[in-house]
Amino acid sequence: MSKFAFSSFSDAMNMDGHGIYVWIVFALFFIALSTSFFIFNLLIKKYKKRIK
Amino acid sequence: MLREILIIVIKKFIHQFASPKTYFYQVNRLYPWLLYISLSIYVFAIIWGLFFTPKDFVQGHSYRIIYFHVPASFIAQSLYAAMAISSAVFLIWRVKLAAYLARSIAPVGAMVTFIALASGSIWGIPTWGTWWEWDARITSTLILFIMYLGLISLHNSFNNFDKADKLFSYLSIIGFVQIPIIKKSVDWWSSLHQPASITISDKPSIDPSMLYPLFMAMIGFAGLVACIVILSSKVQIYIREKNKNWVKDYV
Amino acid sequence: MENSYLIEADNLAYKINEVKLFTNFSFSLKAGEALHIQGSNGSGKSTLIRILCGITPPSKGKVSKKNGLAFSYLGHKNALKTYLSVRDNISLLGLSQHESLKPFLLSLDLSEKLDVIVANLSFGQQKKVALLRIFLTSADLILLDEPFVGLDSTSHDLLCKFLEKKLNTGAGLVYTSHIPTGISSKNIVLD
Amino acid sequence: MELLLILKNEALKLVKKTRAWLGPILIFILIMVAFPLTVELTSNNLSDAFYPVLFISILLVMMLATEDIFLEDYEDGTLELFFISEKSLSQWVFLKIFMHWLFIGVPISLLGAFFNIGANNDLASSLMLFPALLIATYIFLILFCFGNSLSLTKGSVLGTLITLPLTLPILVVLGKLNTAIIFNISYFEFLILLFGILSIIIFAFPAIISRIIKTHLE
Repeated sequence: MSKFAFSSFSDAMNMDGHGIYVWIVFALFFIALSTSFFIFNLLIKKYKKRIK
Repeated sequence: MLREILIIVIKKFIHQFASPKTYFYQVNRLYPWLLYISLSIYVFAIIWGLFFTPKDFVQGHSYRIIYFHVPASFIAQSLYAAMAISSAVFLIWRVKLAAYLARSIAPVGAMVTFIALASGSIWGIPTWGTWWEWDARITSTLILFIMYLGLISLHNSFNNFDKADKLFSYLSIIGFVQIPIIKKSVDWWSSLHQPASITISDKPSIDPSMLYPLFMAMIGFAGLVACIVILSSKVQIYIREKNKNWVKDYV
Repeated sequence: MENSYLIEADNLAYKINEVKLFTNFSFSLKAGEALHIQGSNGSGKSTLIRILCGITPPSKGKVSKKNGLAFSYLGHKNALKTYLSVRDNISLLGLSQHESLKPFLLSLDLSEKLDVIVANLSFGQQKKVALLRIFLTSADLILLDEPFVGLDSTSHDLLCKFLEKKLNTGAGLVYTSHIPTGISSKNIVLD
Repeated sequence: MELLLILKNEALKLVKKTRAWLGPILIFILIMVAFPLTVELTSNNLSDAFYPVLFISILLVMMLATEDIFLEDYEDGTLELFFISEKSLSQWVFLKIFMHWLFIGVPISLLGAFFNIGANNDLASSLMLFPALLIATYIFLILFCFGNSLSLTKGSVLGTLITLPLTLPILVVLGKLNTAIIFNISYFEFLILLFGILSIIIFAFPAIISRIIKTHLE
């Protein structure tokens, strides 16, 4: 793998100005995926209980 | 005469193999493995993509959104294709499981299309200066999102599942035929409409060191979405087969 | 040819969303026979008739008819255009040149209502206009869903007499009805 | 002959039910008349805004025209009757759409071309526009019939939501046609393209729609 692209951790955060967008998209994907998993597991529990 | 025999054989094979019961148990066994493997691949690819790849000459660091946006929009379209194929299988061979799968893919597809749309427009801010730009790819992703919504609302408005499945299948097959047409017409429209700005083409011509994490992200994301689809299909099976006894004694 | 069945159903079953409406329902109807399907509301009587007509495919079992069998069906809906006049509806159904149209119009006292818009007729009169299609049919199997609802006594007797005459001439009849009818027929109850 | 009988019956139904076809035409006229009023009378921007408004209003009117095209027959039982008589359903759908096009599509194309003269007052572009409108109205009619047949009893909102993605490529072609007519370049290719699209869906969609209606009947 190529070398670490940023000089310091703080630089990695703001990626000279564009970091804000990258991290928003990161948060968006993280939230979307985790809520999907959560919702479907919730639905499974709900319908499982209904069958019992 | 041979044709009838063939169809009967295929039908028997499909019904035996693709019965919801066998699918359910197979999937339960496969699910944990798939989840952990694809999660680790995806996390590894994102870390590699975000931190260990060089800065893009033109766009600076904002190009790193590509590791989110391109897999999402690619998976969104392939989910629609998967849905159309399982709808076709349902219509031709009357395999109930295919209808369950098609119906369970729809909400997941809508979610993936939405985050592809959002990441595409967020990516637009640094590159084009506006959050919404009628770029060909963003517009066709938006249309794809509308088609997903149309499919879900169509299926929800019928309480007779069999009727809902059939109508759902017809629309998803027609929609599938429409996707390349819409893509081409939007490209044709937007290419003359504004000077060819930086379009986020499917296969970005960037140097390989950025490509490897992209493929890994693609595979990881596909695995994760497959897990969500599996969960969604389990929900469908619980809804549809609730008074079958194999479901009762599983619960 | 005479003793062959007009219509035969073997272990029909129908279910909506895995809820069974009825299961292994079989019968065979010969010429000149009538079948009276009884059952509470929502027990699937109408669905059964629609299955026999071939509109709704059964979930299990199959319906076999004598090939080339012409049949006519009257469901809950009257199959009439409410915004058109009775005359237009008759021509839409292709009955305007039927030779015995006049006598039936007279006996159902519809003859002077030909230019009335169907929507302005009472429910019973609309039913009579819908039944015209059954009276004038040459089909040898008649399937009726609740034909007697809303009919006054004269039309009720007229319909019974007509159906009896049809049965004598070798036609088959399948009908559902809450009101007891004078027609002698095999009874099947859908619980 | 079989077809003529169906055609005659459909014509009778449509003639007597004026609101089914007069309504959409009046709405179209309303939009076309209202459009110049909303733009203050400097005729130069009237013409280049005219085409988009024309195409969108055709889209809207075709959506209204097909609202209860199948619903009416489905609800009063005539559809069941027709289904039993073993006549081919897709033929009936094809003829019904054709009749609606005759009663609604053709007058609207005429009016569109007529209003075009009013907007950018040159006869040539109106004559060029007329055949394109004829084809476009037919295509929109078929697409909206498809959407409405899917959501037969569930209201037209769902039908429109389903059909909109399908109509977008046609709107793109019409937009291109718009520039072709203004600059009078390669107009004929777009007309052939529209005609090609029409010739594909004119037979494919009625077959699909008839299967969808069968599903609804079950």
